[in-house]
Amino acid sequence: MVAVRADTTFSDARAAFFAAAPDPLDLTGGPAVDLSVRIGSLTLLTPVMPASGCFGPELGALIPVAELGATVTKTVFGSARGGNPVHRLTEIPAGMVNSVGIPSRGPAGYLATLHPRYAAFDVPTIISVGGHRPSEYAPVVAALGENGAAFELNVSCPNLDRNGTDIGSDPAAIREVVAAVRLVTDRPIIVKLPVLVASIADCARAAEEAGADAVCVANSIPAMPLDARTRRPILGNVIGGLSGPSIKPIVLRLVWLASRAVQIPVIACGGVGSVEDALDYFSVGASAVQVGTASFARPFAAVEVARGLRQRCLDAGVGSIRELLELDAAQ
Amino acid sequence: MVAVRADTTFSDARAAFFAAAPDPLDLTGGPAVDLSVRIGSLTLLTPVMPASGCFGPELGALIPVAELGATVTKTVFGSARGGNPVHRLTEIPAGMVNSVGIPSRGPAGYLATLHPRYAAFDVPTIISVGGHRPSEYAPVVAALGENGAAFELNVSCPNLDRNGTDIGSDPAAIREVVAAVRLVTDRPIIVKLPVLVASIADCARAAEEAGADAVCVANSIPAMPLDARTRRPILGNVIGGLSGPSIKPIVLRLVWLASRAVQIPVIACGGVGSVEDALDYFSVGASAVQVGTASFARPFAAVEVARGLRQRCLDAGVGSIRELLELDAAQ
Amino acid sequence: MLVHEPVGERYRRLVLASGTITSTAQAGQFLMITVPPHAGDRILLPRPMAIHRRRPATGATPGTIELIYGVVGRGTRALAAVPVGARLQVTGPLGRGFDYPVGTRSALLIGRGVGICGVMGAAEDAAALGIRATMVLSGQRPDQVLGRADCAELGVRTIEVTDDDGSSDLATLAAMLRAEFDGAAPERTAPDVIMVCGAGVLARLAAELGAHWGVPVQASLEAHMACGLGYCHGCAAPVRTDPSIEGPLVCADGPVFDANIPVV
Amino acid sequence: MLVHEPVGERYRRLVLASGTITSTAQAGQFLMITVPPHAGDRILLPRPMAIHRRRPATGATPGTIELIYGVVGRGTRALAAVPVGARLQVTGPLGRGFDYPVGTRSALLIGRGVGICGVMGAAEDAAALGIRATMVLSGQRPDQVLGRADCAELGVRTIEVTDDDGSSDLATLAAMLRAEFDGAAPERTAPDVIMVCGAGVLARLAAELGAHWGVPVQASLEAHMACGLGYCHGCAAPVRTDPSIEGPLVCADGPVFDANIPVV
Ligand SMILES: Cc1cc2nc3c(=O)[nH]c(=O)nc-3n(C[C@H](O)[C@H](O)[C@H](O)COP(=O)(O)OP(=O)(O)OC[C@H]3O[C@@H](n4cnc5c(N)ncnc54)[C@H](O)[C@@H]3O)c2cc1C
Ligand SMILES: Cc1cc2nc3c(=O)[nH]c(=O)nc-3n(C[C@H](O)[C@H](O)[C@H](O)COP(=O)(O)OP(=O)(O)OC[C@H]3O[C@@H](n4cnc5c(N)ncnc54)[C@H](O)[C@@H]3O)c2cc1C
Ligand SMILES: Cc1cc2nc3c(=O)[nH]c(=O)nc-3n(C[C@H](O)[C@H](O)[C@H](O)COP(=O)(O)O)c2cc1C
Ligand SMILES: Cc1cc2nc3c(=O)[nH]c(=O)nc-3n(C[C@H](O)[C@H](O)[C@H](O)COP(=O)(O)O)c2cc1C
Ligand code: FES
Ligand code: FES
Repeated sequence: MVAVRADTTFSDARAAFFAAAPDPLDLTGGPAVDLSVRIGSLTLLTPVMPASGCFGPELGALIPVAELGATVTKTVFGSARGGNPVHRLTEIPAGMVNSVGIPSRGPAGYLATLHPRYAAFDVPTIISVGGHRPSEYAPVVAALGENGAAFELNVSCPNLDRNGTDIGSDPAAIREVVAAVRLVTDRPIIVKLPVLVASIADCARAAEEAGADAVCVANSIPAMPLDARTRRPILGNVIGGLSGPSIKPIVLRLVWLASRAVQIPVIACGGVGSVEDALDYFSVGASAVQVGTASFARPFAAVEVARGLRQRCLDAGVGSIRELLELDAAQ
Repeated sequence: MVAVRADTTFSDARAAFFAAAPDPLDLTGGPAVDLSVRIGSLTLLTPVMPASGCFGPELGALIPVAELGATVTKTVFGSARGGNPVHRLTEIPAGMVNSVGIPSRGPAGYLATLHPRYAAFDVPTIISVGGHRPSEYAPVVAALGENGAAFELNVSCPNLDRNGTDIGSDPAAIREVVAAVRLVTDRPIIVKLPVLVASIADCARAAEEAGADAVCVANSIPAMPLDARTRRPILGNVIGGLSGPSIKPIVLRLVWLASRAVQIPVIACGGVGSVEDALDYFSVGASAVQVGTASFARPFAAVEVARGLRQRCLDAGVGSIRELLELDAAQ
Repeated sequence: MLVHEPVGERYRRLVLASGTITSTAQAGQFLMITVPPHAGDRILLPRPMAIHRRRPATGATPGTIELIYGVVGRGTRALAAVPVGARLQVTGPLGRGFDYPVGTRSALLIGRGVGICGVMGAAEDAAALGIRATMVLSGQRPDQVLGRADCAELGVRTIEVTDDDGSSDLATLAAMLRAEFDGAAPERTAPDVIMVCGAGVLARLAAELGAHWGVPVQASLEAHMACGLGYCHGCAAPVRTDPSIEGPLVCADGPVFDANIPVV
Repeated sequence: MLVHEPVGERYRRLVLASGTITSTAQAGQFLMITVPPHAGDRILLPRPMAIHRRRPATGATPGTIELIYGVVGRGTRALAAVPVGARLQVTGPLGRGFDYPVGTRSALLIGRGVGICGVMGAAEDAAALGIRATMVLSGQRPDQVLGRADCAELGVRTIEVTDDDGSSDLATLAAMLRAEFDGAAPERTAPDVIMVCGAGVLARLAAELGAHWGVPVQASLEAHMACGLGYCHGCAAPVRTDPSIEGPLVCADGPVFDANIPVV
């Protein structure tokens, strides 16, 4: 038994960088650049935000969070969960695999301990919500009430009503989740879809038809890393989610298909670490991007992407990302 | 218009290697090693074979095909197909993406031109069969008759009866395909499943219940590589299948799940290039492996895997791969 | 990066100039080191490393920190290729370190291999606070025992044990330490606190000795990490807890824990 | 690998010892080169490269083949790092090469950039067969024009054109070649065959000239390749064909095709 010290956590003030922060953006002169994007009734000033689980209020001590379009919380479940056994993550070539298992203190715990720290940032808080059955989402959203500027429904969770296949791989279950959540909130609803689905178009359409304001494509890809020496699973949970650069070509296709299938905005998530990655996703139809794995090695990554998009527009003398892409395509 | 020269093809005799071929196996002494594996009524002497589309009779001039458990043909469709526009393939870090599109001359064309060259090898020919609708498979298998030692049903094909989602992502469609094929052949049936499915267990069980003798897990993963400079799709078909080392952690999980879901053998396919890769798959439940992408750079790859498995058993003084893995696990 | 040199066959010493970290870091805290891309191989996750030594600024010489790490996998191999003079992105100091209970007069410190770096800060503090510290340096072979020179510099007494001569064997070591500290002379009585870093068995040894002498034990634990800041929840401590409640995180609640027997 | 050296800023020359390939390779054939892993980066697909020169064995000196390649992407970058003396795995010679029609007395060869390597074998054959060959060497800048020394060694007349002075411009070049070969003197009459390797526009130029003079054109085409042997079906030639019938494969049916106007 370990006697853990009282409820202290990491003290933000202690964090410091050796490396100089990227230079602030030169905003003198040039045309007005408008990078804003609408997710239902919510307007984000820039189409760049963190990916769920890859951001925490602790980062406020390191990076200018206000330069992001929004923050996105780690997924909140209805009941308290402890998370998975160790190891919970590892790195493989061009990717990481995590089986954190989404520890959660439930909505009350989130509101008491974490939300105040999110609310202190000058950007909207998108609260990620999870569930083990389609019926579990709406109560969580209702309990979070007006605290979320928007809700991202993480449907990459095994559906215990349907022998454990992901809720998000079943268009009917997606419809059920979104319709129920729509009844308890006026705030924008984003549905975050999994990769392993028979038809991403069908899943995105199910979300749109049931009243979602955006889809996020996609989550990490289930994978099973083995220890090269012992041939045993590295992760305590055996299986984890693969994220990072190696999933980008797979997710690019999904974003392309989803954005042809629905009218609502598609938020791309998968291997974004640079402006180039973001522009690749915009060029296949995304309206915004989320930065996940890249933030661990470079906490500035998301801010760099946001600044870089603006700088590219300024350099090209255009006012929006659409114009930037049109210019590129014309060349 | 190009006037293509008459129907000549590559002359095998011209192929030559700079590099010395791997040393032949030392078979003197030691216990009898039995690597054989049964796929229904068919016994393969070694559990290593090429992946469909990554082998051709042309390789007979380069490698000792007889050391493989079987050959596997490129997928044969019922009607002639021309294949996709250029570019049809490209390489990205840790993977290749191909959109060959499965050109095919139909069963008659296959039997007339290709099959005699396969039949000349001293190992069973597994004929891969495709279709655009569940109903299209059985006629092809019937037309190929006794020529296939076994049939591998490539169900990673868009189902034109069901608005283009893959046949193999729909357990009902898998059942329909397998049941129909079962009626026209007594030869072993292998169902080759796609990666992007809601539940690989459900798909594998559907194949087993409908009478398949094995499942092959899995095919390449649909992806969309973009040109880094122009941001345009590299492939003429926009989308292609990602294969090679980067898909292995994803496919390992699928093989693990599939082999827990069914009694029939699971053939692993995805990123196998070495004995280590093969043993990883065996350790999560595979009964055999297929070697695809690795053969392009190293035509000897599959033979090396087969020889390496035998050598490992000899070195460890055991008679089978199961014993080898038990020994490893005990350490 | 001021120094980057091999230490024996398996380790590398890294000295970084950083006034801030040197002046604020507590004993037992760690850094997250972003590994620069190395010949086409991109390392995605930063690597956690203990702060082995803090050398404050003196006059014009800037403050430095010293790390020692083992080259074990892709990340540390790529790190080992970074040339002296390069700028390294480092986040820290992070985590909760070792803390001498008020009134501590003597301490037993225990480390093995690179784990010695995790507890060296406590030796520095002991020297500064006038605490009588004894440090057990364990390793496979004598040439793999780190920290000898550091302890000499700090005036900390050392007990070296190795696998080679069997002295690092758990039972042998336990018996030796009991014999050492079960005496009557002031310098032979039980230490006031035990601080340990290293493999699970060493932590268990420390816990046993702590129970035997009735003194507190502080143990530094390891876990795979992504963020190092407490938000990714990847670094669960290897301890058993109620499955519906999240257990402690090594990066934010540790790496140093007040421990009796950490259940691995 | 006997020689591996830079040629100008963008190219590298590679000389391999191989009796077999040297003695059997036909003009215009190619090799598939397996690129060894380079500092953690594994290249999965072999890279197709034209055989620039075949130098048969003489006495004790073994036969060699020479390639020239441009460093353009991951694969050629990794290849450029292979040291002299290393063994390279190479499959070939592959494909259908250039073939002088019976009775050919004169030939016009056209290449641009590394495409010059694709057609250099035809210059070697011309020299050996006593065919009067003229070779157009096109490039961006004079220092990027390959094959000058090779043609001099083979006694093949060259016409150099570059983007720098505008002489490589398609219309300019077409006019120049017509002027050159529309004459009456034997060495000023139309060639008996045109052989071309390079970008689509050059092939179109060759087709136009071929139609103008009424002589056959052989064009070497490129495609992304995986197997090089005809079984992966990845290297469809960039030509329009009936969508239900597979068109020609560059590796097995080419790379050299009898062409009028290849529709790219
Ligand atoms: C708080 C703390 C302090 C540490 N201090 C030191 C030190 O001073 N000197 C030293 O040599 N090592 C130290 N380590 C261990 C060091 O972080 C690992 O050796 C290193 O991460 C291995 O990376 P790799 O890529 O070379 O190994 P790989 O095995 O290739 O790494 C694969 C993945 O597993 C993780 N991993 C592997 N081993 C460990 C480990 N032991 N601890 C944490 N993560 C691991 C890696 O970070 C990576 O994500 C410390 C670890 C922690 C948690
Ligand atoms: C028959 C034939 C003969 C050739 N001879 C020569 C030669 O003598 N000298 C020379 O410099 N180049 C030659 N090439 C082109 C050469 O193969 C490419 O430049 C090379 O493959 C680029 O690889 P990369 O990884 O550096 O480029 P990348 O662009 O990173 O390659 C990505 C992928 O595209 C393929 N690819 C990219 N460009 C080409 C291309 N032009 N042709 C074929 N595949 C391509 C690569 O093989 C790889 O699969 C020849 C091509 C063919 C088909
Ligand atoms: C450590 C870690 C924790 C994550 N936690 C969550 C989570 O709680 N909820 C969720 O929807 N996605 C979670 N994800 C998935 C990410 O939000 C993202 O979808 C995925 O990592 C792909 O993006 P990336 O390639 O940019 O990392 C997590 C990812 C990582 C790496
Ligand atoms: C060029 C190429 C062509 C392929 N053609 C087929 C095919 O015709 N039928 C099929 O079922 N799979 C085909 N595949 C998929 C492979 O059989 C295999 O499932 C996939 O490449 C994953 O294995 P790997 O990582 O070992 O390459 C093809 C793959 C490649 C690279
Ligand atoms: S490493 Fe992220 S929470 Fe500890
Ligand atoms: S490269 Fe494989 S068929 Fe031509």
